Amino acid sequence: MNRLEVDFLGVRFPNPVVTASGTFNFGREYAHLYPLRRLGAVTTKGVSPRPIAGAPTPRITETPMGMLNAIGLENKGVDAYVADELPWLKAQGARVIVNVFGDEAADFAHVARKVGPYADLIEVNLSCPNVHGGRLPFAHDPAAAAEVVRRVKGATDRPVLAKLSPNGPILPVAEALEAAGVDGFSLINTLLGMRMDLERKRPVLGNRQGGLSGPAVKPVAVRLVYELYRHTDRPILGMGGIASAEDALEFALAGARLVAVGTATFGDPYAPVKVIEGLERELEARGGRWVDWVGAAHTPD
Amino acid sequence: MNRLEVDFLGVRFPNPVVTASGTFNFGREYAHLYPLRRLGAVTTKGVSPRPIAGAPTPRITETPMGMLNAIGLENKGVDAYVADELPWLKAQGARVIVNVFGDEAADFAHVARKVGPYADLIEVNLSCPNVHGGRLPFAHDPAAAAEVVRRVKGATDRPVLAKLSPNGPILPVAEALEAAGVDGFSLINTLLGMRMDLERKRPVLGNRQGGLSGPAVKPVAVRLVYELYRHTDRPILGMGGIASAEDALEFALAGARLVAVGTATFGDPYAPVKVIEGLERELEARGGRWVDWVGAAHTPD
Amino acid sequence: MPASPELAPPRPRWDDHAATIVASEPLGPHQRLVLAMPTLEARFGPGQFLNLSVPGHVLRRPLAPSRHEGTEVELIVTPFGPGTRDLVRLPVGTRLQALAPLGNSFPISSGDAALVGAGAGAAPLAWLAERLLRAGRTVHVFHGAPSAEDRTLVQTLYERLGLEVRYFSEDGSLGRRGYPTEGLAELLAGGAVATVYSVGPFALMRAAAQLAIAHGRPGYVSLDVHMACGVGACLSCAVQTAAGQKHACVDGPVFEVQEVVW
Amino acid sequence: MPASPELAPPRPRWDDHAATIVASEPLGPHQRLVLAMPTLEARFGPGQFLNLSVPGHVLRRPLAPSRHEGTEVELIVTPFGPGTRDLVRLPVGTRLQALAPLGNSFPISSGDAALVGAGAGAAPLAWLAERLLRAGRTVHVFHGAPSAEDRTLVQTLYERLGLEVRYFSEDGSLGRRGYPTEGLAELLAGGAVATVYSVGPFALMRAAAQLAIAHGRPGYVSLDVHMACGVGACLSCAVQTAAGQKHACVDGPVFEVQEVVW
Ligand SMILES: Cc1cc2nc3c(=O)[nH]c(=O)nc-3n(C[C@H](O)[C@H](O)[C@H](O)COP(=O)(O)OP(=O)(O)OC[C@H]3O[C@@H](n4cnc5c(N)ncnc54)[C@H](O)[C@@H]3O)c2cc1C
Ligand SMILES: Cc1cc2nc3c(=O)[nH]c(=O)nc-3n(C[C@H](O)[C@H](O)[C@H](O)COP(=O)(O)OP(=O)(O)OC[C@H]3O[C@@H](n4cnc5c(N)ncnc54)[C@H](O)[C@@H]3O)c2cc1C
Ligand SMILES: Cc1cc2nc3c(=O)[nH]c(=O)nc-3n(C[C@H](O)[C@H](O)[C@H](O)COP(=O)(O)O)c2cc1C
Ligand SMILES: Cc1cc2nc3c(=O)[nH]c(=O)nc-3n(C[C@H](O)[C@H](O)[C@H](O)COP(=O)(O)O)c2cc1C
Ligand code: FES
Ligand code: FES
Repeated sequence: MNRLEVDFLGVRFPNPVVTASGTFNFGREYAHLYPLRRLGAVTTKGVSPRPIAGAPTPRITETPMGMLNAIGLENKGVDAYVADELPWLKAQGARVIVNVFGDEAADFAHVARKVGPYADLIEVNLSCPNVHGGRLPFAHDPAAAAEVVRRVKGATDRPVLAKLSPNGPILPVAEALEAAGVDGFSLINTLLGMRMDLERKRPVLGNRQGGLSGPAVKPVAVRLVYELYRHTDRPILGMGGIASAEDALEFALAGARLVAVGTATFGDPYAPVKVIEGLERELEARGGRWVDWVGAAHTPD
Repeated sequence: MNRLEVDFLGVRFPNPVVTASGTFNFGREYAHLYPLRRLGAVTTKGVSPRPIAGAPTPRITETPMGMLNAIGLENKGVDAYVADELPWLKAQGARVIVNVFGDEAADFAHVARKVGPYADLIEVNLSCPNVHGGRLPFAHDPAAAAEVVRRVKGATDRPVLAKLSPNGPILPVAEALEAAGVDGFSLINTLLGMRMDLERKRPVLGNRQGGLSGPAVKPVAVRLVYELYRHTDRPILGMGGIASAEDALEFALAGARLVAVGTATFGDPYAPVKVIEGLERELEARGGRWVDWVGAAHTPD
Repeated sequence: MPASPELAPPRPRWDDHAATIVASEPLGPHQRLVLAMPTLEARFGPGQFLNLSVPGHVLRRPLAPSRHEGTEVELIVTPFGPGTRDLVRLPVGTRLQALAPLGNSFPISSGDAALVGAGAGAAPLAWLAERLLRAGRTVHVFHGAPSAEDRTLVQTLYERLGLEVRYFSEDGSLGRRGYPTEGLAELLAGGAVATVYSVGPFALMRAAAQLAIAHGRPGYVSLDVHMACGVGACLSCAVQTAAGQKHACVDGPVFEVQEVVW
Repeated sequence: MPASPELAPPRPRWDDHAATIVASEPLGPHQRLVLAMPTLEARFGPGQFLNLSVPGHVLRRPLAPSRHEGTEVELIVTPFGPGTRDLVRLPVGTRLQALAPLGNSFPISSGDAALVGAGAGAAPLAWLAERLLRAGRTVHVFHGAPSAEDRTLVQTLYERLGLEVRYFSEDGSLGRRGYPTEGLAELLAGGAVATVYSVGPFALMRAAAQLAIAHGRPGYVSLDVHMACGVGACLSCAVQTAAGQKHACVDGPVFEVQEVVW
C-alpha cells in the first residue's frame, strides 16, 4: 500500500512532497544526491520572459528560525531554461511544476506557453510587482491577478496554480482567481521582513527588505492554508517552514493536498527526501493514507 | 551621561525599554525580582470596561522561536484594576502605559477616562474585534479605528498610542489615525497563526487560531516599524520578538523610540532588565545615545 | 471561596535559579533527570513545580519534581513535543535555568491515601507517597500504562520507598488489564476511608475525582494546563472552578476535586 | 568567458558529511576548530570551503579550511553574528554536518607569492602558503589587524610553516602601524615578480587587487558573499564579473582580480 500517493488536478504524484520555487533551482545541483523522480515534483525557480540580473548583495540573511531573501527574481529567461534545463529535468523522470512570472499578464502567458510542454503544473507567482499597477504585487490586486490567471489559462492546457502572498488578505484574491478559472492554489510565499546591521547601521540586505521563510513562518502558513481551505474547493499546495514529516502533516490537517519544502533544503539538502521517508513512517505508525489527513482538522463551526 | 534617557510625547523615560501588554500583567508577579521603576515603563494587560473570562484552553502553544496565544482578552474589568492594581503600580514609582480595549469606541473611551489618572500613556489595542463592525478588528477598518482614537482623545489628557496589527496593511490605518489626532503608534501586535495537534488532529489552541509573537516575528516587526517611520512624524513604540539589546537596537535603527519586551519575559523574567543593561553596555561600546540610533537606518531613497 | 488553608501555605517567593543536569537516565520511555540547584533555598513540596528552560525554545517547560534532597531535584520527563524531546537528550553538565518553587502542593491526608497515576504523573505522586509514609499513613498506589512500558519507572520511584504498586495495563502485558481507576473503585467500594490523589491524563483524573466524590472522600488532582509564564502573569492556564476562573500556576496546580468544574 | 582552466579543475561532487568537533581552542578573538570528517574522501584545496551546520540555525555557515590532514579539517572561525558565536562555543564531541568540498581553490603561482590577509582570511592563505612552500615558491606574508589581537592566530598558522609574517596593526600595537597592503605596495614597487593572493575584508582585497593590476601581476581573491545553499541553487551569492554575473559558491569563491568588477 502506497500511503503517500495523491492525485492533484489529474496528475498522479507518488508522494505529496515537492520542492519550493527558488530553493532548488532546476534540480541539477541536487541530482547527484538522489534521483529527482523520488520527489513528488520539482518546482523550478521562477521563470520570466527575459533574463533578470536580480538584486544587489547581500541577498540573504538569517533570522531566528528563518531567513530573509531578496534574490530579486534572478533568472536566465524562459528561452535558456527551455533550451538547457527543462528537457534535462523531464529526462530525469521528475514531475515538474514550473513557476512563472512577469511584468504584466501577457508575460506570464508567454512563459507558460513556452514551458507548458515540460510542465505537469504551472505555478503563477503573484508576489512579483505589477509593473503597470504601481508596482503593487499582483497578489494584492484581485483584478490584475485574475487577468494573469485568465491569460495563463488561455496559453496552456496544463493545470494552473496561483501562488498567494501572505502580505495581504488572501480571500478576496482567491475569489477573483476562482472566477478567472484558476485550478488550484499554492501558499504561502514569503512574508515581508527586514534585519538591521548594527555595524553599518543599515538594513542587512542590499534590497533593504526581503521575504521571510523557514520554520518561523510555519504557524502563519498553516493558518492561511486552513483559512483558504474553508473557502475553496480547489486543491492546495501548502508551504512555509516545512522541515519534517510532522510539519507536513500539520499542513495536511489544515487542508494542503501537496506540500513544498523550501528553506529546509538549505539546512539539509536531503530534507525533501527525509520528509518523504518520515511521512512513510509517520503514516505507518499513526495510520491512514496521506489523503485521509488532508483537511481532517476541519470540523463544523 | 545617561545614554538611555528618552523623551516620548513629553514623558521622560530613564530608558526606552517597556514591558509588552499581556506579558507582564500589572507587574505584581515580577516586583520581587527588581524594582518596577527600573523599567522604562510597565505596559499593563489589556483592560476592558467589564470583566472578560477569555478563551478556552489551551491558550498558548510554542512554535519555532515563537509562541501562539489566544488568551481571549481575559481581564477583570477596569473597576477592579483601578481599585487594586493601578494605584499599587504607581506607588512602585513605575511609569505606566495602560492598554485599553472594548467592543466599541465608547468602551475604549470609558476605560481611558477611568485609568487616565494612573497612566503616563494610553495604548489603544486596535487588534480586538469590532463587535459592531462584523467582528473585523478595528485595526483593519480605518474609519472605526479613527473613531476609537477620537473618542479616547476626548476622554483623557494623556498621550494616546494606537497599537497596530500586522495582519493587514498598516499605512491606511495609520493615516486615518493621524487625522483623528493620535499621538503615537505602537506595533506590532501578534500575527495570526495556527498549530496542529497531530494526536487529536485538531488545532492545538482552544480558539483554533492565535497570535504569533517572539523572535520568529522580529523581521516582520522591524520592517513594519521601518515602513511606518517613513510615513509618520509621530513617535513609535516598537516591539515583536525583542529578547536582547541588539534586537532593541535593530528596532531603534528602524525608527522605534521606545521598545517593548513581551514573549522574552516568559523565557526569562529578567529579560526586560537584561535588555536595559545590555543597551548600556552596547551604547558604551558602540558609541552614541539611544536617541541617536532612532531612525538612523533611514537614508534617502 | 478561597482555597482551603492546607492548600495555600505562605509560599516562599520564586526566583530564577541555575539548574545543572547532574544525571540523566532513561526509564523506559521516560527520562529521569537530576538537577543540581544549589541556590534554591526553599524546599519543593510534592505537586509544586519548576519552569525549566530548554535551549533553543522560547518558552520554559513546567515539571513537577519527584524528589528534592539537599541541592538535588529529581524529575521524570516524558518526551512529548519538541521541547521535552530536546530536554531528555541534553548531556549531563548542561546548565539550565529554572523558575522555582512554583505553585501549591498536595496536602498530607489525615488517614489512608490512594494514589492513582499514569506516566510521569507518578513523579509528584511518588514523592507525595514518601511524605505520606513518613507521616505514618497507609498508601495504596494504582498506576496505569498502555503496556508494560512503565515497569522501570514504577520500580525506580515506588520500590525505593518499599511500596507495592498495583499496575494496570491497557493491553494486559503487565499487572491487570484495564485502568488504575478500577483499583481505586474496588478500594473505595470495599469501604476504605482513603483520601484520593491523582495525576495523569485529564480523563483519568476526572474518573478518579468522580469516584472520590461518589464515595464522599476528599480528593486532589494536579491539573496539567498549557503554561507560558508559570507565575500568574500571562493568564494562559485558566481553570474553571466552583469559585470562578482560577489559574493553575498560582492557584494550583493542585486542586480539590470538588472545586474543579469537570 | 569561462574561468581560466587552473581555476576550474574537474571537481569531486560534494555531499553532506558528518563532522565531529575534535578540538576547539581560542586564538585571541578567533577560534581554532578541528573537525573529524571520516567520510570525506575528496581533498580540500586552499580556498575551497564547506558549509557547516550550526544547531538551532536554519542556514549553514560557509568556512574555508586552513588545513586538511588525513580525516581532520582545521578551521579558523571568527565569532561575528549569532551563528558563528554559537559555533565557537560548541563543546568538543559535538556532531555537525558539512557540505563538502565546495567551490574552487587558489592556483599555485609559477613564481613568488605575496599573501595579503586579515583576520580569519589567514585560514585559506596559510594553507595556500603551505602548498606554495611545498611547490618551492618564495612566500611573502602580510597580515593586518586592528591591534595585536591576531598575534596567536598568525603564530599558530604561519609559524608552524617556518614562515615569517609581516604584521600590520591599525593602532601600531604590534608590527608596523598601518595596513598590510602597504607591505604589498613596497614589495611590488621594489620590483618583485610575485603573484598576489588576498583574503580579508572587501576593501583590503580591492586594494590588493588594484596593486596587482597596477603592477601587471596576476592576483586572486576569495570573495566573501552571503550564502545560503552553498551549491548554486539559491542564487544568493551573485558576483559581478567582466564575463557577467557569476555565483561565488560555484564559480568561486576564488576569482582572478581582473575578472572582478570592483
Ligand atoms: C504543573 C505541571 C507539572 C508537570 N509535570 C510534568 C512532569 O513531571 N513530567 C512530564 O513529563 N511532564 C510534566 N508536565 C507536562 C509538561 O509540562 C508538558 O509535557 C510539556 O510542557 C510539553 O512540552 P513539549 O515541548 O514536549 O510540547 P509542546 O506542545 O511543544 O509544548 C509547547 C508549550 O506548550 C506547553 N505545554 C504543552 N503541553 C503541556 C502540558 N501537557 N502541560 C503544560 N504545558 C504544556 C508548554 O509550556 C510548552 O511551552 C507538567 C505540566 C504541568 C502543568
Ligand atoms: C567562501 C567563504 C569562506 C569563509 N571562510 C571563513 C572562515 O574560514 N572563517 C570565518 O570566520 N569566516 C569565514 N567566512 C565568513 C563566514 O561565513 C561568516 O562570518 C558567517 O557566515 C557569518 O555567520 P553569522 O552567524 O556569524 O552571522 P549572520 O549575519 O547571522 O549570518 C547569517 C547568514 O548570513 C550569511 N553570512 C553572513 N555573513 C556572511 C559572510 N561574511 N560571508 C558569507 N556569508 C555570510 C551566512 O551564510 C549566514 O547564513 C567565509 C565566507 C565565505 C563565503
Ligand atoms: C531563496 C529563495 C528564493 C525564492 N524564490 C522564489 C521564486 O522565484 N518564486 C516563488 O514563487 N517563490 C520563491 N520563493 C518562496 C518559496 O518558494 C516559498 O514560498 C517560501 O520560501 C516558503 O517556504 P519555505 O519556508 O519552506 O522556504 C523563494 C524562497 C527563497 C528562500
Ligand atoms: C500572552 C500574550 C498576551 C497578550 N495580550 C495582549 C493584550 O492584552 N493587549 C495587547 O495589545 N497586546 C497583547 N499581546 C501582544 C504583545 O503586547 C506584543 O504586541 C506581542 O506579543 C509582540 O511582542 P513580543 O514578540 O515581544 O511578545 C499579548 C501577547 C502575548 C504573548
Ligand atoms: S502560566 Fe502564566 S498565568 Fe499561569
Ligand atoms: S549560495 Fe546558493 S547559489 Fe551560491
